[in-house]
Amino acid sequence: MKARITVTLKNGVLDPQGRAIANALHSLGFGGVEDVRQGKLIEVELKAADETSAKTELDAMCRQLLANPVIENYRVELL
Amino acid sequence: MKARITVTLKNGVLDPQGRAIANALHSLGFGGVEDVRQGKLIEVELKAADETSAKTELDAMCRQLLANPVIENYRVELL
Amino acid sequence: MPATDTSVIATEELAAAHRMGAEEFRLACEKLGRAPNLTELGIISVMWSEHCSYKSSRVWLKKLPTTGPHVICGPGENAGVIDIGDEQAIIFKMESHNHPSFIEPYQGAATGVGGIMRDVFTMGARPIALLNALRFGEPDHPKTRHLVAGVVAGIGDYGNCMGVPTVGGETNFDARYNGNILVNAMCVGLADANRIFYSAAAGAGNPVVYVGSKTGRDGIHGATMASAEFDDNSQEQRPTVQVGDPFAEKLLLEACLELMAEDAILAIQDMGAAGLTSSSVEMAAKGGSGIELNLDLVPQREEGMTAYEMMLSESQERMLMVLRPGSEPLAERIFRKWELDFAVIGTTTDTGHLVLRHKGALVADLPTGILADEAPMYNRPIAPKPVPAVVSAEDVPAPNSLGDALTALIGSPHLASRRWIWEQYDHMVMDDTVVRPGSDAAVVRIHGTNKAVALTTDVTPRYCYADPFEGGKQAVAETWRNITAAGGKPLAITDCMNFGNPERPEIMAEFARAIEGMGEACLALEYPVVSGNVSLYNETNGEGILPTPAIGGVGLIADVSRVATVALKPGDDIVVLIGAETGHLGQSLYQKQATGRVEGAPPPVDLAAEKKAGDFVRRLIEAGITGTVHDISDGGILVALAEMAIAGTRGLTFAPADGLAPHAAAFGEEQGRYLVGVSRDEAARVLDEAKAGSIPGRIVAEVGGDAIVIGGEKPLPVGELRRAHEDWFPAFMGGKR
Amino acid sequence: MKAAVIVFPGSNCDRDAAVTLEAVTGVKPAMIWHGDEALPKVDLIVLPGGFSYGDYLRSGAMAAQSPIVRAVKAEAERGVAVLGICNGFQILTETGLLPGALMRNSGLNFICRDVDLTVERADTAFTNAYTQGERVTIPIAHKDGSYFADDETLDRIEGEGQVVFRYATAEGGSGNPNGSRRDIAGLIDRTGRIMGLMPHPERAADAALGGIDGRRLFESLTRTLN
Ligand SMILES: Nc1ncnc2c1ncn2[C@@H]1O[C@H](COP(=O)(O)OP(=O)(O)O)[C@@H](O)[C@H]1O
Ligand SMILES: [Mg+2]
Repeated sequence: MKARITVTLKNGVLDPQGRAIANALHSLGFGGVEDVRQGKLIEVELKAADETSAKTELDAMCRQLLANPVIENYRVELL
Repeated sequence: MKARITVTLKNGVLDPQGRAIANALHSLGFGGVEDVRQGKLIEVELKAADETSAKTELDAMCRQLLANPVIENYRVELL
Repeated sequence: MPATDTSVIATEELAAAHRMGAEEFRLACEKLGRAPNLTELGIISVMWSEHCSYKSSRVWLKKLPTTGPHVICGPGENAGVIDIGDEQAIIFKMESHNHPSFIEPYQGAATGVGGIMRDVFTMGARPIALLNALRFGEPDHPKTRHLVAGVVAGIGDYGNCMGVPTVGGETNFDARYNGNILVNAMCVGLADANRIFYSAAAGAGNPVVYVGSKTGRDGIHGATMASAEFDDNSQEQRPTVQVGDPFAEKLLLEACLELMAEDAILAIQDMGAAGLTSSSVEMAAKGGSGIELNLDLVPQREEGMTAYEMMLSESQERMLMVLRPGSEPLAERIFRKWELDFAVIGTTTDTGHLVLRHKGALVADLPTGILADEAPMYNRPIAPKPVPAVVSAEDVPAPNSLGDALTALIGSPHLASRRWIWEQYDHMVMDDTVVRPGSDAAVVRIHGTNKAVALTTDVTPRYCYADPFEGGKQAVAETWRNITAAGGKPLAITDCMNFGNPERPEIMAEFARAIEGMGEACLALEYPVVSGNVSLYNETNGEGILPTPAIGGVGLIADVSRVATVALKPGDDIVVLIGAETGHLGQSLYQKQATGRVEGAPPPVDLAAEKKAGDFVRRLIEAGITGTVHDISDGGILVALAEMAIAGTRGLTFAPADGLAPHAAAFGEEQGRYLVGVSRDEAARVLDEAKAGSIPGRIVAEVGGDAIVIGGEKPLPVGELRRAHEDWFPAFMGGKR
Repeated sequence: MKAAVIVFPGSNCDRDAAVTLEAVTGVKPAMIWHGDEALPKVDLIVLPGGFSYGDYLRSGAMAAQSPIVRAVKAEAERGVAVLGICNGFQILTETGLLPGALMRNSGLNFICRDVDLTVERADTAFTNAYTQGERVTIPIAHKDGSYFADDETLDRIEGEGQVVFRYATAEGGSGNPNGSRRDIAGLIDRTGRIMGLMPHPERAADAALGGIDGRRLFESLTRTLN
């Protein structure tokens, strides 16, 4: 089974990377860019009995390691 | 308009971060994890006339800055 | 309509939610002549917090010696300032970021480094070195590895990006830090002695300027919950962790230094804890002026921020300045060049009040005196515990083999090489690092000169727990010793006082006694305290940390070609011990290894002997007689010898003292001692001179071969010892231990 | 020899490079701010180490797109020598002036330490004061120094003699610190005018700091470009 996990900064958390990318895009002439936020993408290849147990396991991985709940949100999608 | 850009390492390019995550997950007891690849997620808030021009512009951003074609692939989705 | 933060008048409950007791709340109302509104309560509560007011510690801190011929500015400013001659000054301070680093190790440690650097460059110095004193829980605690990884990466990434070398520090593991790690960061900067910038904003009518990054809702202190009750829009619980942006800080540093070269700044203060609140209050209170701010003009990262949020935000990489009127355009040009925010947000006044306006309304009006000098101060009860009796060497079991015990000690979490840590820190950038991490003190050359500073941080918390007075003395003395061992003349210290809950008399006693011990050492060694920081309430579930008064020392080296390092070098034939041998095993790492416990009184520090021995060793280095010196600390003589052998890849034969049990001679942790590598010819002369000065000394090892030879035991190849010493940390972090 | 050092916001080895250049050549280099319009006429342009524009996104990516680097490119096309150290090397690969890419170290951590290098080419403008095959010690300090190129590119650059420094992995060498493919530590372009390397030669040019093996790189340039 394949899953895609996206980890993003919570609203209000400073995102220096995102801001730097936005600035760089502006100076490259992409004036329409209003905001950029950078996050992480983690693709996991997983052996699991079924979708439900995969989801439970992926969720546990996020909470334990992949995301820091203090500043980050995460989302799990099975592909 | 909101777009989600995902930047992933090309096949054949070693991904030490992904491997480290996989190892960490194993040692946390997630034995079902077979492979992990890490990428970047870039969310862009964009002013654009329409979807086509947004796509063209986002594509240009990726080619010029957001992805390095030597090692990375990218994908653009409008949300 | 949701209640705004000014229409709400504070109550005892609301004060409690701001961690302000009923008594203090009553006092605040009384001083103010009315109940504060919510914004005002927020301001008062942070200014009266332990962190800002030092209310439990001030009565004790006052007892520390803070003056000396080379002190330009002692405690009370952003950092301490000392004179190093040639119209140059060193500005330095150490600060804790313990709690944030436990919650989010990477960002907590990173912003700790960012904060301490701002303290130093606020005063006009370019940071030239960073150090870090770290305490983690026991290695096999499930959180430890994750915390070590995050803290080290956070410190590294921030300092590395700033381009300031991280040259030293210390790292301990102990179960008592399982629930409360300590992350103490020290920054050392170089300034022109005639261009030091202070924070007192005297005079009225001067523009108050905000520079740096925008203000967001970062780290709004423990009161977040309270304020959220009054905010209908708060679906998501706001993060109380600050995120650092080292790139913004690098720009802020360069911009500030550029403006400081002009004659434009009257006063400047970084926004650290309690951001805009403490910076504006402190500037006004110190200058005897008032300050009026229009919060509409504060650069904001988020929409709809309230006055309360802006005043309490701990967004990073910001500064507040009072400029000479008319210099705003010049200043603005410089900050724009560096792509930083710049805004005139208010003026100084002669009212003695902090006055805040927001959206046309007066949102706070507080006399600064209430917030600063008149903040509560406590003389909390103390209950010292008895000092344990001295443990005799016979009561600590001897090992089967001294060599095996040595190998185990040197590969233990306590003594294993910290290379895994310091290789993640750029310790060479700026091209002045003469002695890199891994020796006693790091040595950093003063750019473009032949002078250098020697830098170190030290404290032995287990000694402090057993006897806070001796422990406090020992911490100061150990920094003095490490600087001396590098060839430096110790000049002054900064401290970071990490303790548990001061409301518990036994904890308060630890604090008080440690201060007394530190003070005694400072006086005897002519080594004043010029800056410092207090971190209390390091407790989880009623269990406090070991008392940890971390000391950061700075010394001066007049000639950078006359330094010493621990590595045995080609000309070294003999290792001479300077200092006495009594075989003190109480509180030693050997005792811990042999018995699983540390017990008894810690080794006492004889300050007069300390000074004599140190001054003697320093003269040997200055005279070029030796370039190989190592002080003896954790683990005793045999461990120190092994460290010299490993660093220099040379073997030696150890000669334990006559008349002592061999394990006590090898691993006793008596204080005030050094190992000096010299040629055979010099050895006799050095011993004669020591004798003439009535300083104990003897030959403790002959250098040669590629193993350590201990009596009749099987020789220990230096390569094997090195492996034991170097492997533990990477193996631990790799999950292999 | 007249040199210019480009200063980006976030550069932090600019002063170190300037100090070493002056010590070796006797001439103070021009310090060029990234916002400056034009480059002065010089013989050598140095892209120094550090974290240009914060090095967010990818190391060197933003600098590669900056106007000043476009100007550097133009100068390079006119034959001016360009030396990229650490972040400068990352910028040169990001601009495409040098092939390949520099990725996160295989151990993931930042590494600051002395490494041993083998001099693969001692016949370039940058390295003629060394001898072919010599082993030298120069510090590294980076997080993204793992050199990557696909096999075809690697074969080509090896074939054309573009590999100038390799991490010394053979007997006694300190080894490949970051997982770089084929142990590549430094590269030169086809014209022999543009060089990038991860190690910091400017940190190994003053005996008081431990070693001087990096000094000869600047001596080579002085010899060639004078
Ligand atoms: N967290 C750290 N950061 C940088 N250097 C460290 C750190 N911890 C230890 N070190 C370095 O490792 C060496 C040994 O540390 P330590 O045993 O505390 O020395 P000493 O006993 O001489 O005080 C010193 O050079 C010290 O600076
Ligand atoms: Mg020492």
